[in-house]
Amino acid sequence: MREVTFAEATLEAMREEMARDSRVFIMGEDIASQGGIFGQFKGLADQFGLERVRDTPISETAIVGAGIGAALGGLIPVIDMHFADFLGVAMDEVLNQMSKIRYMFGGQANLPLVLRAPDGVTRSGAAQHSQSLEAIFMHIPGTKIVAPSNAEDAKGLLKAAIRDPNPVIYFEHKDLFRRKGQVPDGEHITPIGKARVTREGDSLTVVSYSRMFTEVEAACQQLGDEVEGKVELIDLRTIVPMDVETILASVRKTHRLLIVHEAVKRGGVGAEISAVVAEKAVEYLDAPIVRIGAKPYPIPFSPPLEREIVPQVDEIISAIRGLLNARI
Amino acid sequence: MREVTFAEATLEAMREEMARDSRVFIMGEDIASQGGIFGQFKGLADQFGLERVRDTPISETAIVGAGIGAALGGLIPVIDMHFADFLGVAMDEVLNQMSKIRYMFGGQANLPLVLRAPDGVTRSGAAQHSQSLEAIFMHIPGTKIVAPSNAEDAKGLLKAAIRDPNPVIYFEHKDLFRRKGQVPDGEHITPIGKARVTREGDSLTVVSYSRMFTEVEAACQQLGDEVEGKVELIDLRTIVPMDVETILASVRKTHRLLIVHEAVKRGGVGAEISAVVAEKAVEYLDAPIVRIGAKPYPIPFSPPLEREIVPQVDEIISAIRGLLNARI
Amino acid sequence: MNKGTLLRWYRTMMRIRVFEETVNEKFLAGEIPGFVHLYVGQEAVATAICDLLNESDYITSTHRGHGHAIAKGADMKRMMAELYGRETGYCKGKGGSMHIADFRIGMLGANGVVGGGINIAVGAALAGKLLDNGRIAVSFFGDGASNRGTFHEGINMAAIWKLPVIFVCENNQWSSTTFYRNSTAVEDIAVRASAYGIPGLIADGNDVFDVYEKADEAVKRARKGGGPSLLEVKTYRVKGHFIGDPEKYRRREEIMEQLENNDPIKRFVQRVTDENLLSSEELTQVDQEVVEEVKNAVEFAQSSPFPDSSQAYEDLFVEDGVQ
Amino acid sequence: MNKGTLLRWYRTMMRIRVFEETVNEKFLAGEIPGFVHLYVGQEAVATAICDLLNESDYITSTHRGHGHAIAKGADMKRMMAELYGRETGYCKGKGGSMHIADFRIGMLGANGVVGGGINIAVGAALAGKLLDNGRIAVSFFGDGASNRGTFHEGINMAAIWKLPVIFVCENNQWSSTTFYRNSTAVEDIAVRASAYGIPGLIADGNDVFDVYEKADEAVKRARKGGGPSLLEVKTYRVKGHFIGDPEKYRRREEIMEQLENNDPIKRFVQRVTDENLLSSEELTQVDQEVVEEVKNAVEFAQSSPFPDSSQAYEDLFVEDGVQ
Ligand SMILES: Cc1ncc(C[n+]2csc(CCOP(=O)(O)OP(=O)(O)O)c2C)c(N)n1
Ligand SMILES: Cc1ncc(C[n+]2csc(CCOP(=O)(O)OP(=O)(O)O)c2C)c(N)n1
Ligand SMILES: [Mg+2]
Ligand SMILES: [Mg+2]
Repeated sequence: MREVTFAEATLEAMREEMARDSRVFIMGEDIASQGGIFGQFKGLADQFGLERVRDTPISETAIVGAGIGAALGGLIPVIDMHFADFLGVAMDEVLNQMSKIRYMFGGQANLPLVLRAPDGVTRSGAAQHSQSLEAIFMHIPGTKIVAPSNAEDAKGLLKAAIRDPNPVIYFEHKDLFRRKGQVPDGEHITPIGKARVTREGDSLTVVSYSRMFTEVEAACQQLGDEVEGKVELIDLRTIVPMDVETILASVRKTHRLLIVHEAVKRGGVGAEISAVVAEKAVEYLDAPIVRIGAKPYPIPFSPPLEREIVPQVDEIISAIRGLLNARI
Repeated sequence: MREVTFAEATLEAMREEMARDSRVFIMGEDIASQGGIFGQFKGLADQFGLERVRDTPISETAIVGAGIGAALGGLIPVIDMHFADFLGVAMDEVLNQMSKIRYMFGGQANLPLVLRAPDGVTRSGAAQHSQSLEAIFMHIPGTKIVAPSNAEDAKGLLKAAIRDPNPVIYFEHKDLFRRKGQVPDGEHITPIGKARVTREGDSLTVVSYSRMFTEVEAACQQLGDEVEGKVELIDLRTIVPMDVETILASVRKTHRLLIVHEAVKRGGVGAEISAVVAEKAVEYLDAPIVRIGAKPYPIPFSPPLEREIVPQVDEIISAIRGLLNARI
Repeated sequence: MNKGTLLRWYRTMMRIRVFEETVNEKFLAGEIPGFVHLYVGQEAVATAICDLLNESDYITSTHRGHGHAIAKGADMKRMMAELYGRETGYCKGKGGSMHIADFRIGMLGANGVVGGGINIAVGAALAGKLLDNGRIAVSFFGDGASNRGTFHEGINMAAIWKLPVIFVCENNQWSSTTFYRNSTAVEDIAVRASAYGIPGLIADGNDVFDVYEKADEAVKRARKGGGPSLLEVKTYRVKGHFIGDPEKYRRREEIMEQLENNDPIKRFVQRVTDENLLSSEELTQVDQEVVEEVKNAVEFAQSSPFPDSSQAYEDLFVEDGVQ
Repeated sequence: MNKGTLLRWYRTMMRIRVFEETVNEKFLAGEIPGFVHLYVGQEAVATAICDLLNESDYITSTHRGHGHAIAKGADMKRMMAELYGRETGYCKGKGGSMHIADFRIGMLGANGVVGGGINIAVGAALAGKLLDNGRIAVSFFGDGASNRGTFHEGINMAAIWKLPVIFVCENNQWSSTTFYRNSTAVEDIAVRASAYGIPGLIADGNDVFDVYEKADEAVKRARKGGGPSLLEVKTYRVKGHFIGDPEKYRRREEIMEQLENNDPIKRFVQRVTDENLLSSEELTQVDQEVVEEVKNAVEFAQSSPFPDSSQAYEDLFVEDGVQ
């Protein structure tokens, strides 16, 4: 094990995969000369050259469209979206091409392609630079979606995504890049589609992912004995395909469910998780299913407003307390 | 009351609103000379001229972007997206401009604008011409969303949308355009945000909207006495803001809930409805909450495949039967 | 041009024409579902350009894609079966007319999104360049598509990267109900090439010889690393936008004039006959073979089974069963 | 140019310069959150162009929008307060640097999406035309933005509809870390005008006189119904892309050269001094007033309260409380 930042962990993944397979290349805006806004591409251009680490024009439809074509032509493109917010610019390419090509052409071609999308709230980025949009893509059949919460999975899931023969959107939270974590030595892959239970308990299941998972951990730490042995904490890691079994097994044991994500609560991933449980395990529930997510407003700029809209540790703490005491 | 088609009902709304307010204009591809693919613009150009009924280039980002600018400049644009599937082309304009402008500029400007988006399955349109995408937009704060199921609401909601000082996405199901229905004489407005209970019952609440609502009605008709007085049927009509009160009141009475939409079940509007109920009324539930929606695949072309992916009346019938007998 | 080439061109044009006329008929007879856009009148374009390509080269196409697929070498049987929604079709019935693809011959798909194929071709050309496998790419698209952002972004990117791709704008003067001059700010779409510092060529799209000559330049340039070209071919859409189009937006005479004096096949026949390049027996033999081929394709489609509903759950991801 | 005009230009340029240098300082002191992009070195562009506009005319701006807002007549106090995230700011703290707008003076907003403002200007111009209120629109955007699809779609649409809009491409040679010739396929972005059959003009963006002259042509054309123009102004971004940019991608000398020989304010002072158009006393007085004004703006911002958390739930829809 070594301690590295989340950004470095993604760099290790890129370096290893680019060295292993010459078809892997990366393109995006401003990634080559300065190593990316979050340092997540540092040194890649020096090591692999400007043909395989390509700076693009500000042309997101061309970047994603060409990524699709490149994948069909035999390459394995990794595409940096700069900010997840700009996925909207290339939405048609994601919605109508990338996610549909394999199916609508009857399985004729594979489309190995990774979209890296730095998302979430950091440094008061305001409405157009702070969004978490995974729920939008969860609703579109044909794309896998992952969202690591720590350096180890950042590396493991990025490697898994690059090796996956299908399109994968890799959401990496901007505020996690500089955080440090242990990463296993040697080859390390986190399987897509497997959640991780990081804390066992018998009274409340908490499902989260990405940065919010670290906030839930912080809440549990603060709650200490109050939650020890009671809260079972699941880091979802993959949004699509979702590890429904792990969630259901936990809820059948704990009888209570809290879901926490940074994305807007309305229509978020939490709604889907809640609905799956209400469909498959409603009889086990001893309390309402509670969701925590951003309130349905654009992310405001000013810190006190942003804190109001985006979930905070306090809100998680009181939801956990409330649920541990709830009974229907 | 008069019997008109759904398409004619929207035409009445356009004619009345354009006559009432000279700021209202409409733009989109191929709407002027032939009256639109579904006849939904017939005669508008003759009546109001080509300045107010504008054919555009195939430039969805410009159409929606300019619509936003026109609204800020004092007009009330109604924009035809041709097919809802092409909302992806203008996604950045919807996601990052239209939905955020009022809030992120601190309420300085109103943005009265209607996006008309013909959606859903019809005539084997296949993967890129058959989608129902309302859930994607429900997750984006800042836009109202409506989806009428019949001629009366088609007219009433379109008029309400045009008069609303906020952006509204108006999803009109392609397969409904030619269907006939009664429309009240004189001024008729359907308020945004109000669901309609069309059938009362004490044992099962069914929530649906758009074309699928008519399929649920067909299912109830086929079930006849089996559901009489038992099934309470709600036509949601507005997706955002959602009439949660009507749904909750009904579920508190019936103790069972079925949600039916044509959009993909995963991450669909049904997930949000289910999650709201599991959060606010879980203690009333006597059965699992069941959702019916498209399976998570692109819509395939061939009729037998399309029927398999998109919900059918049979599936609704057996879900209703199953739920009426279910108990936890 | 030698006789072999001329006969090949004629055969390809006739294969497209007869295929399309047959599709028209079968659609109107209710045998073919979906939205169908015919390539009739534009046969010379796909024919000449695809004749310059190797099987391993790439093309991307549009909603009006049958002609491109046929010219690139697709199997008519599997095309027709796809139109009929049968499991023997190219996409096992999942695609239909707007989504025919044949990846083994570099046909990367028709596309229901106008301008949606342009950047896929750019990417395929990038792959050709990075893998250094000599493959080039051609993107076919319409005059209407030249107003989409994907056109601008894709050509700029291909230009700065000097990618081996040819952008073929088939200016058939209409995009659906809209005359191109009402939606496109320039008379010659080829002038848009100057916005990217690349050659802009114009060809008479109803003259297979002229298309071949101009495309040859662009193909040669692409193959020797000279980067992309924009080739505008002036042609005309003689059929409605889709089968069933009431066509209230244009005068009947405009179409008749084109049918009479500018049909690409008529013009070809005239020329090869006038110049004694091909005999009428040779042409007639091709006609007969093509009619037979299309008839067989229809029979193949009609006698093929519809996919089983369980097949709806296949082909999403490489691993079956994952959703 | 009369003295009043020259003094006005000087004041506007200085107001932008001092505002931006102060923002830089306050950002580095940790008082301003968010991502901030400075307009230093490009002051002549916004100054000259907005001087040709009426208050009721529209502009749309970019992530680098402070200069445009100031030149259009925005109140520095409310701008600074917005940067500080205070409730007295233009957007009540909801926007920050990248989202300053002042709708009462036609400033339709900075924009965090590159190329996101272009079509908003097109639409505002359409409104001006349909409402026949004489208003025109100007869209400011960068060299990088000229590679976005919105540029292409918007200009084409404005051209066919002959809308009163001016597309001002501020070619400051860099888009973030990328030299514009590495991302933009042409040397002169103005040539792209030919793709839309509209005039393409080039101005020396660091010469307020030249920008004014070229923009005047475009504005006159727009006002008399002649339709849009594309005006490329050649300038240079002397600061980092954002405050805090390590700037590893370009040579220090390149910047120094610009600062020394091509600063728009220096060049203006040189000229008006050389030609005896303004005295150094007159200039100094402006300097003092501007410094005072910016100081007041900072004090206003610093002493303004942060918004109350309850305000987070206001301003989404016209009716409060609806979500
Ligand atoms: C992005 C998008 N917008 C609109 C449409 C609807 N549509 C289909 S074909 C067409 C006209 C296309 O015109 P052109 O590009 O000239 O091709 P042609 O039909 O003439 O071959 C339109 C508007 C679409 N499929 N995709
Ligand atoms: C659609 C989109 N893509 C990428 C970005 C990230 N980004 C912000 S500014 C910028 C460079 C813009 O360059 P240019 O248009 O030349 O403007 P300048 O910064 O030089 O004023 C980039 C890539 C963005 N904000 N929006
Ligand atoms: Mg056309
Ligand atoms: Mg720039």
